[in-house]
Amino acid sequence: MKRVFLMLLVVSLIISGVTSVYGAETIKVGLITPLTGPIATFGQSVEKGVRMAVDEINAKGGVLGMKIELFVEDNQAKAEESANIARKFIEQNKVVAILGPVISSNTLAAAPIAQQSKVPLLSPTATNPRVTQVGNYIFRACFVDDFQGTVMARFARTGLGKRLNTAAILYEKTSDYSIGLAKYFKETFISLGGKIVAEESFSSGDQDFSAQLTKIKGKNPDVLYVPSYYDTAGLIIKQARELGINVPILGGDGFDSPQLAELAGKENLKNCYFSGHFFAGSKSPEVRTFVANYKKRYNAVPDMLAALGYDAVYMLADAIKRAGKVDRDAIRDALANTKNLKLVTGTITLDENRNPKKSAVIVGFDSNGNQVYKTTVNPPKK
Amino acid sequence: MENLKKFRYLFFILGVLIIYLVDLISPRINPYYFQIIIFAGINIVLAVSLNVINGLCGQFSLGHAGFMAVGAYFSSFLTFYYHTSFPLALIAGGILAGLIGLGVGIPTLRLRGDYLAIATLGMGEIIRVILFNLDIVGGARGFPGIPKYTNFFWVYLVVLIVLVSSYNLLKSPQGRAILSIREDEIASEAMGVNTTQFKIFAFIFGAFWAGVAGGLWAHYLQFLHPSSFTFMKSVEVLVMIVLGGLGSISGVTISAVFLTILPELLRYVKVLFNTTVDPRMVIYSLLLILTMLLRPQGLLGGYRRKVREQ
Amino acid sequence: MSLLKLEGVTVAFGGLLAVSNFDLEVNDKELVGLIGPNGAGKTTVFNVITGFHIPIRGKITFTNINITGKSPSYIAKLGISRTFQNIRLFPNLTVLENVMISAQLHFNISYLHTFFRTPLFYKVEKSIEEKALRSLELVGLKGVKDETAKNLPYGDQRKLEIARAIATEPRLILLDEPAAGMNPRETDELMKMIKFLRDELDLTIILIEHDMRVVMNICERVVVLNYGEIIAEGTPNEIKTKPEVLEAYLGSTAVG
Amino acid sequence: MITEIFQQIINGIALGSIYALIALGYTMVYGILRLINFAHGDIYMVGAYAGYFAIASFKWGILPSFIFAMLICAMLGMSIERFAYRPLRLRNAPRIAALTTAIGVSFLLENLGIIFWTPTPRAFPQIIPLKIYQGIYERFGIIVNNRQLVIISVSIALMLLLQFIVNKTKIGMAMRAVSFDRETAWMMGVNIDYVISFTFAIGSMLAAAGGVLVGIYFNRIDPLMGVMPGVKAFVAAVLGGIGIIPGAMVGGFILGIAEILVSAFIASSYRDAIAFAILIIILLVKPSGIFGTATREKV
Repeated sequence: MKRVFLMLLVVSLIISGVTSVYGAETIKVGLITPLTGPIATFGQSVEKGVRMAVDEINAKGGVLGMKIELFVEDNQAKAEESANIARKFIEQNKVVAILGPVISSNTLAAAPIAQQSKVPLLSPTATNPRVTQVGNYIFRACFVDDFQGTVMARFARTGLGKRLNTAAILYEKTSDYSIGLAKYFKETFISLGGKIVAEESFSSGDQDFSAQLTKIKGKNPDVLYVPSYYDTAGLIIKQARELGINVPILGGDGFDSPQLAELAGKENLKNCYFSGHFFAGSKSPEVRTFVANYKKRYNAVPDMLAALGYDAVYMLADAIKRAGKVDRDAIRDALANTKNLKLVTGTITLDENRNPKKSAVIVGFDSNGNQVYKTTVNPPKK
Repeated sequence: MENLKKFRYLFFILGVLIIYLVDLISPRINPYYFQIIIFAGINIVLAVSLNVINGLCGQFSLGHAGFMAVGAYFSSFLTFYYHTSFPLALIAGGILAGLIGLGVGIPTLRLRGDYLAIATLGMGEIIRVILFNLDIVGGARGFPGIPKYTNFFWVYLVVLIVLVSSYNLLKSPQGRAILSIREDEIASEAMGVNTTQFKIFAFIFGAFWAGVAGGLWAHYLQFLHPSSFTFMKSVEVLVMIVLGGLGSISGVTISAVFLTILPELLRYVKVLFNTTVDPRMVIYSLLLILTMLLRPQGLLGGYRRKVREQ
Repeated sequence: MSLLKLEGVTVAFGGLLAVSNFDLEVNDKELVGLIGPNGAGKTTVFNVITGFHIPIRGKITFTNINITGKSPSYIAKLGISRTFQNIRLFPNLTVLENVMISAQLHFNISYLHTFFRTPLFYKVEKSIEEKALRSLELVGLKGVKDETAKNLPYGDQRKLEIARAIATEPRLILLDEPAAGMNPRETDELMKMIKFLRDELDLTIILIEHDMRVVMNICERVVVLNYGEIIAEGTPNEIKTKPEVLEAYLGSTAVG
Repeated sequence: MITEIFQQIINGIALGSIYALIALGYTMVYGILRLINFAHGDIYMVGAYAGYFAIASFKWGILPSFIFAMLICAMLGMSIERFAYRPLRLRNAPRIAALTTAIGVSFLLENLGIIFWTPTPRAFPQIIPLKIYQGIYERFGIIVNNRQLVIISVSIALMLLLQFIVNKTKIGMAMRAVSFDRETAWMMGVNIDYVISFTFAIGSMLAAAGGVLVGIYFNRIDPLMGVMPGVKAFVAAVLGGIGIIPGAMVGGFILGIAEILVSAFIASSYRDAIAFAILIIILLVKPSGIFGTATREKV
């Protein structure tokens, strides 16, 4: 056994030696993402977006004349793995910045390490407000929970023609994202004079929502808010419609995937709306080239996780360009000063808390389940 | 041998001293390696404690993650809200985990092996569902901002204590009683061993140290989330003791260290084969099956007490 | 004086009476044989005495203490020890450890002493070991004390079970087919040993045995069981002549 | 309120019949081998994928797809038994070893699923068009759809078929003999390996049927879909009395209804805890389950 162990050690030393020689003139970036485990599907989407962006940038000659060298590690959605990978990236691979982890509960385990080591960490998708509160080296590319929750509550009250007075919420008790969106939706909806008549929850991996939906149906709400990712939201929408809940169903950017229509059934998406970062059918050149290239490369329509992963790379590349050198502190400063950067998921400006201010689009569906642009909501000007 | 016995306390103090000295130079260790060393220590505590339940006593617990969660959350709760001193919080977390072990153990230990496994699995899941609903420790949003108290000294002090106490337990009347339950519960009863009492003791002992390990883990990561304590986590510890050789304390210790390092080494496998697919979990599960089929006494455990052969 | 007394003991498994209305009185230092065809309920009697089965009716007293429905470990502590028909050793432990487990029955040492390895701990360990070694010496297994139990030859495993049973310092010992699988020479040794246990260690012994040579040679009284009921009782010579005993045995062989 | 309770009970029966479908296979394997086949839930997942490929890629009809999925899983189940469990059984390995192997097989199937089929959930083709029968029961305000009726009736039919096989056929008799006492069965000339292999085949076919039905019912399959239903189906099997075929059915229904009622009338966030709470209570009060008779360990 000892011999095997030694052999592995030697092999690993050789490999790490090789990579460090090879990596002399590249910009090293690490991506922490769950490629296996319970949320592998989200992690793989992010990875696809990131890889595509890196390849695009490198094909155009890289940044500051250097190519981006991407390290990808699977954290299996585990906290301790996220911490281990962050350390490995910083100490072994000597990355200048870390992308990821994908979900907030992983990001909160990796962020303190990045902060202590003064390495910029940019999460494409962690929405919990506390993530960027860890320190000034921690950034994100997505909305914070409160913005989306608020936007949809406003939309429910005023955006659907008539004023909707009563709302029901069905959220995922085990998801940080879902709880956050539900919380801010509820607060705003009440402050706008509406009433929450039912608040139900479910756990990750559940497939049957009949109990919660039957209960909600009994309360006769005017609108149902389902802040969840498409994989479950699809099932919920389908089961709600089958139980005869025909009121509008609203959701967050987690709805944004071509899978939603397949899982929910096209006809059931009538009267569903979500707040998203971008509208895939938009005429903006960034969106159009992104969607076209993604389709060409992966033979699939991108979801919002892929788009956010893609944008996070461009945010970082932009910061490195402005910093003018590959230096962690300089990149951090440049990243903090990101302003009016036009990307796929909107025009990004980071606020003083390193959270992006960008506009949200509200998207509906036509009778074939295709996305239809509804309106754009700009971030509140403070 | 007789001479060594006289110096047993001296050896312990020497061990503590060495740990203290290593702790002093720990800032010079590469932080990545250092972190692996810390996790290895915590895994030793987890594996050695589960080994007392599964390996020595022959009961099949799949609830180790649950006990770990209780210790992690309770000790963090104490240090975060009440600024309790770290060792005290660790012990408190361990005691609460032990109490829950007692509460679960008394009724369920009457059950036979596989029923016990599924009952403890259920208990772990119930603990997790409760944690998801406990807002004071963050619920599903997680528990951030836990002070960073865990260092080399505390981790390896606990490792030392858990190893010494397991060895002392093994070679003692109580340890033999526990082993006899694994070997043949009915014969054990007939020889006057109060099997229920010793099973519960083994269960509490295991739960206590799992709780302490949870506390160390929490105060290292500074962040807790209920999803860290799934059934998967229990299985990870199970793999450690199976690979190390059920019942062999030294084997289990080596395999805990080995299995902490292995995933890090396997990261390079991906580079070698240039795949984007992460094969680690497949390798892991194959390792588990093949060990059971080819070397049921464990890959690393080369000692006398091995798997019971019926 | 009666040491053990069973009055109207009845054991049922899912409606089937394994032992019904069983009365037995065993006096101090007696050597009683319990015989009967397969499935007659002999082992069930042992199991009900040692607490592994709880009778649905009846009462068991040992040294004037009611032990009906008490746990096996409690009964063992009171002074009843046993061996098993299908050997139940602690297979992966050493011969010495096997016996030490029962030898430690009457020693009490707290976990504190164990964990801190106090001088008292070593003293107690030493006494346990010495006691275990004495039991091993009695059955002649002292030489193989460091062998793993499962590696012993069959006859030695039977002996080890006896050594383990006497190490609890019982007053009553129940031997369940101790001669099964032994060759005639081993059986002779065994009979000598059983006699020795009774005469020198003052043990009371109940014996289940199919080997009639053993029963007839050493038992003072024989109880014959069939279908859970006593069909005959008496000295070995009395039993031999009773027709119902013969019938029970012949009947059972006819069925197979 | 009454309407809601009725509707919830119907929801519970529909959910329960899914658990029952998986539990039938579980209970059979456990009844004969005394092994918690942790991989059973993952065989169910493979069955769902086999059905998916048959319908979506090969464009087969519903019946051929069903048979295809069942055959694939029967082979899978038999090979798992042959290569992972049988060597342990022949060596008389302790239960802990068999259980650990079962866990290993379960993880292997899940992770191979993630690698080969990607973790992205797939929408199952809607091969049975949805019909909602609102009109008939509208007076009570209850809604039932044809898929619920299909899943309930199929699970009952399979249970009856299984009962028939076990009680009326020769192989069924051999299965019962092996379950009762493996050694005696062997001495009486029963080919143990064959019977166990057959049991795995039947159990896995049931799992495959469950997988395809659930695919149609929920319209979503993914590589980890078997984890939770697998564990819960085991709870259902224990609840009804492990090894007892009608027991698995009833256990499934009770569990389904209990879960639904808890999330409807107590707190939906404690829904997952209820299955395990029921399990622990049953194990304490009557470990042999509702229909089981107490067994004792041989001394």
